[in-house]
Amino acid sequence: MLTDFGYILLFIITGSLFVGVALLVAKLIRPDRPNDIKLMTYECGEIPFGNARIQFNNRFYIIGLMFLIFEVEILLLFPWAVVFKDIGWFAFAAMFVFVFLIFIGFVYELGKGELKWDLPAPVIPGYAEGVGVIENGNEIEETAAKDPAAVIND
Amino acid sequence: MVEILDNIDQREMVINMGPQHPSTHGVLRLELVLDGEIIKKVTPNIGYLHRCFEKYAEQMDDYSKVIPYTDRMDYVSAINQEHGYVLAMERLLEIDVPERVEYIRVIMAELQRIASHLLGIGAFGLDLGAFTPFLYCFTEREKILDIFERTTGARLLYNYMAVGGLMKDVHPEFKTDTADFLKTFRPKIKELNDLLSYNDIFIKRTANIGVLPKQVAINYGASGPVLRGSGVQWDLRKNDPYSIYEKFDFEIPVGMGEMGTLGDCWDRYIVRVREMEQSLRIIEQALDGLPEEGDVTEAVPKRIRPKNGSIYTRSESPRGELGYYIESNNSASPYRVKARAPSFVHLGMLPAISKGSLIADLVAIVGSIDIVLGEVDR
Amino acid sequence: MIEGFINNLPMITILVHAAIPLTIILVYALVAIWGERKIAGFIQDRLGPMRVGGWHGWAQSIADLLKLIQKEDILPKDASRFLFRFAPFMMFAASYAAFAVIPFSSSYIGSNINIGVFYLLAVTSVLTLSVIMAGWASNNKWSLLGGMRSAAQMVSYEVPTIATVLTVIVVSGSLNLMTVTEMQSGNDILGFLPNWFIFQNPFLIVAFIIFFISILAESHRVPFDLPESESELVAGYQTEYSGMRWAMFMLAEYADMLLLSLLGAVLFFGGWNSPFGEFMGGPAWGFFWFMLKGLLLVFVMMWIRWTLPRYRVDQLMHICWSILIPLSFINLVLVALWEVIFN
Amino acid sequence: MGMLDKKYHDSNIIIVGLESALNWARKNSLWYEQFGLACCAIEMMATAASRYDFDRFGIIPRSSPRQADVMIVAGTVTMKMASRIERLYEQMSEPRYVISMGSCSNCGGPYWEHGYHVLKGVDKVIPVDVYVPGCPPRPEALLEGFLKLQEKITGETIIFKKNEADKKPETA
Amino acid sequence: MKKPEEILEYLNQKFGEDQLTLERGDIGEPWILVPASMIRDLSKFLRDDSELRFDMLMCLSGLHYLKEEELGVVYHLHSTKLDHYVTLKVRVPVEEPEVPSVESIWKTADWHEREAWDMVGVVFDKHPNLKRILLPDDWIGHPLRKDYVQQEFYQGIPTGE
Repeated sequence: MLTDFGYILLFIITGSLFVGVALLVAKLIRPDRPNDIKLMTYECGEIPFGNARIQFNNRFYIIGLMFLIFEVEILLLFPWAVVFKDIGWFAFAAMFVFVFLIFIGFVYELGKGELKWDLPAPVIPGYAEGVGVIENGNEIEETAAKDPAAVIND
Repeated sequence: MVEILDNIDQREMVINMGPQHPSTHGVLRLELVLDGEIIKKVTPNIGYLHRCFEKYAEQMDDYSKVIPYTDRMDYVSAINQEHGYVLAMERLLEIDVPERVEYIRVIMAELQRIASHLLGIGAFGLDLGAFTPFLYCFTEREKILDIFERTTGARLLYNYMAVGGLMKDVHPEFKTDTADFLKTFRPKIKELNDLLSYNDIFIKRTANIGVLPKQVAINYGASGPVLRGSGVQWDLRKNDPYSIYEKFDFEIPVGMGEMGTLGDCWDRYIVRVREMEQSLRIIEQALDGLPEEGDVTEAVPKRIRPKNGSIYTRSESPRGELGYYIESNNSASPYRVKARAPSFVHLGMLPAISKGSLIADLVAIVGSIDIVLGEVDR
Repeated sequence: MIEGFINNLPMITILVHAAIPLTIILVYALVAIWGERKIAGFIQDRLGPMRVGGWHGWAQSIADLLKLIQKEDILPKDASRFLFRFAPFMMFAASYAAFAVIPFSSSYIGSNINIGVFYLLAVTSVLTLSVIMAGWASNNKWSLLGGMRSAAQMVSYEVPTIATVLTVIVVSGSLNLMTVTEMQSGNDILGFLPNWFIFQNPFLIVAFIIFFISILAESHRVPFDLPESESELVAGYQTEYSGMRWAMFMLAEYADMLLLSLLGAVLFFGGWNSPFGEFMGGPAWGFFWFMLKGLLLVFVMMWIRWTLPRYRVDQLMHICWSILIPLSFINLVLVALWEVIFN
Repeated sequence: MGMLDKKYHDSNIIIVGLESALNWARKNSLWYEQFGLACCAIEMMATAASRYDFDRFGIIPRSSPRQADVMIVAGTVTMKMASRIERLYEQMSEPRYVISMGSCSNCGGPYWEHGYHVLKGVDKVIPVDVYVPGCPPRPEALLEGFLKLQEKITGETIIFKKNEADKKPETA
Repeated sequence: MKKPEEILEYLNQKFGEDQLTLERGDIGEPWILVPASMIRDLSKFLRDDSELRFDMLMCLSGLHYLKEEELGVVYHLHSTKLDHYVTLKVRVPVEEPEVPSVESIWKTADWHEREAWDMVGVVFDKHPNLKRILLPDDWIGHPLRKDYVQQEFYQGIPTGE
């Protein structure tokens, strides 16, 4: 008597009900003796300093943007995929144009190097005769010259 | 720590890869300044396992009582630590040691080198997420520990060598046991290579990471597999031969930069794997040359009272050049014993070679320089 | 009292109807955790759990579960209280809601909605949210890093997953998982092969490989288990969780693994259709075949976990954005082309 | 205030049954905190490896103290490390146990005389349940320590007894 | 392959006769006694001179001589290219234990000098961050001094039995 989506709501309720019951039973049984050292955040045995909630920088924004483009693309392809069998060549041609356009944007994006995630720019220590080991500061400029996206512009 | 906090802008995070961390090979604290996941600055903090070895050496009332404490410095390769100290004392007192003792010492030292490398390689694989090679290496290592246990009675810290000889002779089936081990171990190295060394993900995670150029390695005083990984042909057993190492022929494997730039993590790793094969060759030749008779405790002096003077002797421990600087002032207890530990020097290099890498790379670099904290903090 | 019982009988059947997948997941989770430790033991030539409860330690996961109930549940002082508590709810509820559309056998499916696949993919993307919430809420640097990594990973790997699922929809022509399975019954490809989709179109084999790699990443399995990588981030986004709350994350992770394997079994290996056509066909046998295929995929995931090391974050993203996504779109075009030409 | 915090006066059949079940579960899934201090840590790893397999008893390593039940203090506890050990012990979730492995953490071991920086026994800082002698103790000794801890856990009760013996450390 | 005596003559030509003396104990190897002020430019010369090329500082250890009330620092140098060794020793009175730092010449000296400061109390000036490396920062005294008395409590934890 429940509609199909009613069952889905029922599933969601039973899922969270199960978690609720499990945690409730645990709450009844488990000991609960908080003290302030125990409630301190764990940081490998040290007292944590500085706050943990820093704003993560912009590489996430680029990934989010790229994800959005592809998600919308696939969203539009879903209805096409369902009826593809009945229409045939015309559907294939329409899809091909659509996917090809976005593919060009994607290839451009790949070329520009925007998707190079958290690329490490290791600073290799140099050695100069008569000076000894120099912490090679200008290494970062050299890598920047070669591949601008490689180094995160802070 | 406070000064770090003032001058970091909001986007950088200061994090403690602290004393309790799955991949710091013991109690080592690394203070990382991170931007996202890229490391801006690493400051190692040691001393969590400082067990006052040098103070103990000065308080002991006999030179040979220091030997159990040298075991506990680098507890993964205890025989090599004793070997270094005993060589220093014998050079100080100008004792020459019977042939059979030298051969037994070389065989035990090379077996211990294989066991120590097995642990180093296993832990390195574990840091990168490969759990199974760690257990395969431990299975092989247990076989070596069986041989040690039958000879010395202990699994990890032996107190087996004495100044001028050995505590006791080897057990009767020593030669057959070691020969069996050699036969079964050789194919295992090939299996380890297939599983880990030439695994594509492993190569991606270790090539071009933690690059240590040749000159920088020398200036930082690197030694052992870390120096050889950077392409320097330097092994104390060959270049400054002590004991009877010049009798055996073996090569020194050197990093060639096969998988990336010369001196990266993969080079240091593959030098250790190839070094195990060379140690097998040494043991084989030493087993053939082992003289049958000869009392191992004949040259052990009853009382050691060296006149005043000082000596610095170096030996090749699995982690690098292990040096003992001993100063004596003609009394029964040593005036000053300074142990130059290779891991202490290699950890000093960590900030220089890991700037600008990710946390995952830092874990690989710490694994590749293969430090033992007992030796770092002494 | 008895009348009350009779006229709300359908209510009981509905509740039982909704609880069947729950029992399947719980039994599967207990067996899978014990199985993973036995498989790990087998691969590393050691024994794995032996002592607990008799033969080969079969009661090991029950002991773990009962112990976790007794463990204290620490809520760190400067964690944000509501989000910290809500993350396990959301994670398990989302992955359990996705089980509604999985056709366990020809006679049982949670709810036979006609946009089954679409709904399932929508719900699994909620998992990403709950992992980020857990990472951010516990106000711990390690969990923040774990949460951020999982944000990047799960978001990026959804694109190839959905693209490969799309290739199957192109061949099947319907989103309803029950009809997708029914279309794969009978075996008349080359005479003996069951006409599962993986045999119907050669490019679907490529699609399955891409699909398998991306569900490895979606359910944080090695070599993509960066969010809770043991050796780098202590315990990733689960660092601050303890006791039963952490057990919920563990359960949700195993349930998610089973969910995506079952999805793979439905789309590529013909759900509850038996490989021998009508020979072992009935609904009961259907359930057996379906679980067998799902558990085989889960076994392969466990097998990979104990052999391969772990990727780094930027290599992970490189694989996804530079290899898997272009490949999956080209594969989509080729599958469509093949469909148009041949049938 | 969970059930495990309270002490019940009347020991009827339900309480005894539940208590033995809970003890059985706690006994059979002891997860130890994965961190080692010194040479004993190498022996702990050898026990976790294939020959002396910990996993047979349901003992697996957990890297975060929040999910660990047993803290194995494997190695020498120095002064600098003592405060960290105390904090790590405090941050473990409640039904927790400590196995002091090796004579260094039992009583300072070989470093008791002139070790100015060595803490003479970890029980000066945290309560210890089982002491495992040896330097380093053999893997079998550590397993024996775990069996002794399991015996101790089966003995724990939530029923109030007149002569309530508090946690008396046991030597393995 | 130079002997310590030849190295000493070579240095004497460069740095003048009276500065450096070669000393030898009853047993063991000889060492060159160097006045504290000269140590840095002597080391720079030892490293960069084409004849000597001492590019590796093997070990740097701090000592405390109770009878002579002096602190000693011993440098063991080695040349990987020309393969010869030399040992330098610097002795400074306990009251003002000032020794110039050689950290800028050999990078490995950074941690060795911090350890010498931590253990024996030799102050190396112009060292980038001369802090305790092995002991906690609020530890009292330098343990390897012969007259070191161990503190009873450290942060409330008894150091004795």
